[in-house]
Amino acid sequence: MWTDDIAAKVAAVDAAVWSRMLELMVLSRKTDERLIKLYHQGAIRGSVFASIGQEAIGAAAVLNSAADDLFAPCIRDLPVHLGRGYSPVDIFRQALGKTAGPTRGRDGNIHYGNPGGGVYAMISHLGAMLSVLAGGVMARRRRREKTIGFAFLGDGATSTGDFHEAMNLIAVRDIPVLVIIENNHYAYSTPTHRQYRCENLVDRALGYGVDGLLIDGNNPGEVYITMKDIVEDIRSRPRPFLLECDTMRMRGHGEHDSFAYAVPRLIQKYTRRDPIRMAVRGMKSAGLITDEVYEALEKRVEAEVREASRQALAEPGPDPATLCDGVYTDA
Amino acid sequence: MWTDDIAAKVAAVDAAVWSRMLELMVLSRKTDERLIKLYHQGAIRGSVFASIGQEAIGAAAVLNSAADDLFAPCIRDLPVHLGRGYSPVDIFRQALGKTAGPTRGRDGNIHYGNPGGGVYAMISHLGAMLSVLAGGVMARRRRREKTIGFAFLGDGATSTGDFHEAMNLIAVRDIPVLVIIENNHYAYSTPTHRQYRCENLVDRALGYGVDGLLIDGNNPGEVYITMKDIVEDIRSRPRPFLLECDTMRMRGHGEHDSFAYAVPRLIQKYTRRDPIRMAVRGMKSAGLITDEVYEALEKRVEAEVREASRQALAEPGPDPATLCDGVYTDA
Amino acid sequence: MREMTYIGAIQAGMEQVLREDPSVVVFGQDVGGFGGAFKATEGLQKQFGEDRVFDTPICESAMLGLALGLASQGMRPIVEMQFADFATTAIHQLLNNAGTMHYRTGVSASMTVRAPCGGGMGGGPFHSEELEAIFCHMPGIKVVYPATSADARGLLLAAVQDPDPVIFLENKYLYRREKQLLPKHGDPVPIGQASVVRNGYDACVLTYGAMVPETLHAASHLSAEENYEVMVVDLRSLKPYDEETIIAAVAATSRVLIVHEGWRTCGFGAELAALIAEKAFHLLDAPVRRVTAPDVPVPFARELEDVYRPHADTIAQALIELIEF
Amino acid sequence: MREMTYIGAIQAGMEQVLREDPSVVVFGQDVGGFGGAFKATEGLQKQFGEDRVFDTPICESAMLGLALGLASQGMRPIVEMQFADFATTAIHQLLNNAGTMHYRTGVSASMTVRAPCGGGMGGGPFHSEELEAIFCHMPGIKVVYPATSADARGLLLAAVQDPDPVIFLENKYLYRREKQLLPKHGDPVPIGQASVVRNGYDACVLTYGAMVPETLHAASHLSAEENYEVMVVDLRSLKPYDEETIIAAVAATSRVLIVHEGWRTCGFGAELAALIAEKAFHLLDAPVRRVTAPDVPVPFARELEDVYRPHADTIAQALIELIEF
Ligand SMILES: Cc1ncc(C[n+]2csc(CCOP(=O)(O)OP(=O)(O)O)c2C)c(N)n1
Ligand SMILES: Cc1ncc(C[n+]2csc(CCOP(=O)(O)OP(=O)(O)O)c2C)c(N)n1
Ligand SMILES: [Mg+2]
Ligand SMILES: [Mg+2]
Repeated sequence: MWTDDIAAKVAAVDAAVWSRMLELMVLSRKTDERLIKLYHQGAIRGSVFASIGQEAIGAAAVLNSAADDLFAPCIRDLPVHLGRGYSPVDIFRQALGKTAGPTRGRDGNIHYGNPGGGVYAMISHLGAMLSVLAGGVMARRRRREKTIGFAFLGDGATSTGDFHEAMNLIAVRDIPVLVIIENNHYAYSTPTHRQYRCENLVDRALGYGVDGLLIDGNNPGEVYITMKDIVEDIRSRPRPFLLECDTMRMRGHGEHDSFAYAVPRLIQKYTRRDPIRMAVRGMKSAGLITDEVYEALEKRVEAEVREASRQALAEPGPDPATLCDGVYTDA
Repeated sequence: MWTDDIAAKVAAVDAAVWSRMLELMVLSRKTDERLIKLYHQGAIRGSVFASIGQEAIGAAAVLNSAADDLFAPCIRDLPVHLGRGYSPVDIFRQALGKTAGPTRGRDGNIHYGNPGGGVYAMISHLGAMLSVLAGGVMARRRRREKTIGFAFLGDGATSTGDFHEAMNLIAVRDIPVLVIIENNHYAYSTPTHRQYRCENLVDRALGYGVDGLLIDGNNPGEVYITMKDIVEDIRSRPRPFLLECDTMRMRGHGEHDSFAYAVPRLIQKYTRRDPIRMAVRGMKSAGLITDEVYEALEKRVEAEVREASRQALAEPGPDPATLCDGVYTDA
Repeated sequence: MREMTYIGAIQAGMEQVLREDPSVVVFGQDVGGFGGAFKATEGLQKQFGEDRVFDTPICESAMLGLALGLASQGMRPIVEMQFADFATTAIHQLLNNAGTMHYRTGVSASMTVRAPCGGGMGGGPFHSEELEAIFCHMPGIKVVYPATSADARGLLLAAVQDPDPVIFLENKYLYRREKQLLPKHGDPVPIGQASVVRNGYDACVLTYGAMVPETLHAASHLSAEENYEVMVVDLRSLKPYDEETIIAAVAATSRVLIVHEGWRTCGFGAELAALIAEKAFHLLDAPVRRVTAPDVPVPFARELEDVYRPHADTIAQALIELIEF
Repeated sequence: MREMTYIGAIQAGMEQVLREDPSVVVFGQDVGGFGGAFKATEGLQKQFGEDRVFDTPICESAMLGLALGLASQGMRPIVEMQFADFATTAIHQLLNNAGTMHYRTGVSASMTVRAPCGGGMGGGPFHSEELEAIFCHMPGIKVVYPATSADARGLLLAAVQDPDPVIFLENKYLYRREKQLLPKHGDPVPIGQASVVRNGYDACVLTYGAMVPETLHAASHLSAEENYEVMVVDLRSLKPYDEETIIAAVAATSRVLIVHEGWRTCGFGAELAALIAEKAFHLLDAPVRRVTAPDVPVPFARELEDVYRPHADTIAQALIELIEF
């Protein structure tokens, strides 16, 4: 059902969607590149975890979502944050631990969300957010009916007990969550063949009694159009859906990681299949963009991102006197 | 591979196996019946959790096991305990909390094992023992090569994160464990359609990249012969196997439970398919037993069990002064 | 007024909040048609429907995550652990997820986790645990532990109203042993307030849960037999605990005994002793003593469990030693 | 002799036991070819093969269960939690499974759980936790927490030799900051023995982990600036803890400060204060004070983490108040 004639459907994606998707991916990429630079300059504590190479997935999800939908992004979903209400300056504030940032300096790197944009802040414990998202969706549907959830997990996260418990629970209770596995070949240093023994992770769908599909996660058109069909379907006939996206982590686990274990062949393959490149190629062949327009977009975004990082860097960090505020609601 | 011509294979099971299996099932049944009586007489604290109706599964596993194999029985596996070194008096000691019992009064009901017989003592937390068993098998195979593991879980236990983590781990590491799901239609009061949404639990095998099979768990011949094939296979080519056995819990979750939620049709169906009845029927038609011989067996076992319970009842409970002994190995 | 058992009061509290507040849902293993392993939710699904009171598979982590998600969107979930012991499979959902949500993101999570705990009935090592010390160590989490029917209902109402995650510890030994005449409609008992359940001046006992009635027995016995008058403080809330009442009890008696049913090392009693050693040191005339379970898995056999759990007589004995120190 | 960092000493300890004892295996996430998130296992897989040093999927519960199963059959597994924080997904495998096995079945489980903990480097709420109070509450489990390279190696050797489950807490802040000249071959440091790392008579500090060097700084400062001589006790083992050395320190100084990096309420310091309030009450000249982290998720930003963690100056300040009390 999902595989037939993707090409024709992709061709039918309209120009506005294409350009929003491209813009979101470029914004994410440039923001990541800036974060990496800041990290290597010593401005960021801890580490930086980039979404580079995986942008099509988060971007397509955002473009297929409604305002009331809920998201549980994971490590590599910067496009979700940027597409659901945050601008680069918020991302830099988060990474730099600034007071005005999403977690007000209380947490760093990828551990943030945007309640106003329906985005949960992940905790590190992989798999733990899927059931939280499910509860959020359940709550909203009691009031507004049409909310669905978008959950993101890496290949490694599927090994956790939490992934399983939540998958089974949402299947039993027909909670409409699009569970997106971003299979990027590695969990930290661990390649997928040491992470699981099944052929593809989508093979797990059957065991939960849910529908599933494996797609090319680096092909923005395919990701967009597949999600579009699924989203319409589960919004009207509520139930989970397991979508495995083949992709590749193009950097170390975090910027502290030399990535020495990476198989060069994989890097080469996915460099050629870079989602932004693929989008530009597709748009060019459809006459939707020119090299000049793309370069102008890149420049504009780069400038915006540079300015945002400058702004965030200049902002104050949290006041130490606030350390104990807000552990509880009234305190 | 496992399904072809089971009937012929069952017919080929030899007389000695049949009678050992029958004896083990009857011994388990009579021990359970006695435990139930003791509970309702107020002699047993807590509750009693019967294996009645599911005896074929544990019995067949025991008869297919080698001395060095390891077991992780769960709630309804009295035949495993009785087949791997314990006699009814040990079971009564356990239920009554006697010093000479398997846990010396420190734990009750089903929470016991027999290290000498390769049987782990389960903890209550469902699913937690599968990885423990896997570690045991891994350790033994480093020394003696041929050990395999037999793990038992209820339908409800498959919903736990622990089940998933351990399944995935043993699949990745090719640890030879026969994972037996005793699908007895209920987890406490919860019917299977509120426990999982897949068609059959064996559908999960694919997602772990392991072989799986669904069989009639109340047909002793089928269970025995299927396990025989699997055991030979995974012993020589080490890897896990997921075997779902369709069966029925014929009593409440524990004897404290009125079982009012039970669907009468299910009880009727599985009463007709009682594994002991089926064994006797099969043996009779094969000329391996007569009504008289069977009745004599029942009588003998009943007497043995009654005597065992009397003996256990007369024994002393633990000395309160030993409360703190053995929390650590040297203390 | 009607007589309510401790568990009946918990049930009545849930009935009341389900009736009065549409944002309340109740879920857990077997809590629906079956009414829960201990029958605390009996009849609730029938009354409020499968939408409000529902069964889950066996998945403590997903259950707690679901509750957090519901709470994050303004619902007020009550989730039942079949036994507190099983919450140990999902400590991260409490400690790391629920406990940090408001601090990190400013989103409140008003959720109540009911956790049946305690021993005395042969539950053995996995159905008798007292885990309050672990729960109280978690920033962002509140913990209450009633000892009477009135407090059971009142603290449940307060927990559900509270904007933050509350772990509601309920003692299985008290379920049908504790009874009180209570009005039909319950009022919340404020979280964070201890209750002085007996007055005295020779010593005070700080305790909670099933040890409250044991301690009261010990105190009456000492009054009758030894002419010692012992103050008994039922803490009711463990986090936050009622520092003021505790210090006042120490000031009034100068001798403190701490009694609980959980393990000794790093148990909740240690926190109380530390508080007193720091803030009420000058008020003390004798060492602060703890009567607790030993550091041993909860044993099954009556012979063992009887000595494992503190009893009126062990408490009385400790009090005599303390008073005569 | 060669200089070893704290993490180098842990690595050397593992190398030694892998070499000397064929029953030792090491496993965890990314511990194989990659050498672990902190490089503690670097080179070990190459040296000892995939059979002895191997990666697992992300499954803390199954990892701990696997270790228990291996241990139950006489192996001596060392399992690495990538961060101690993630052990919270599998507390039942420690508390209920490993901790009760010997008591219930008579089978020893000699397993070592390495758990990197502590903050100070911007790890934030989920990569900086100090969970020793939770671990020490578990019957049947031992807990050690070295502060020096020598103790890191020695306690690791002891943990691996110990017949029971040992949680080996290793402090990330000390990984590359602590260094010592050590002989090539290590000897075990007995579990249960504290170490007096500085002598003094005006007060004593009971501490462990990353707070040992902080306290030593504070003590030198007070000696130089205030003429106060403070005894510093590095506990090293938290369960069992060294009651004798602790009481002796109280006897020698009459003033006690407890310092740790973990949360205050129901933290490990509470147990120490309770011990002293009970057994050394008559030796005290001042209240027992605790300097700890507040009950707050570990914050990320330097501005916050710097005030969250106790430091030499906060410790010195508390000591002055205590001594001048
Ligand atoms: C329960 C748990 N265990 C361990 C970790 C440490 N950890 C953080 S990210 C990571 C690898 C994640 O791999 P994957 O899920 O594939 O996501 P990716 O980084 O590839 O996007 C690990 C092991 C964790 N976060 N949670
Ligand atoms: C993690 C966990 N949660 C809850 C329980 C409480 N509990 C004990 S048995 C049981 C039902 C088990 O059902 P199933 O696995 O199907 O086994 P059966 O009793 O049917 O043999 C439950 C919920 C438990 N033991 N462990
Ligand atoms: Mg990955
Ligand atoms: Mg069942």
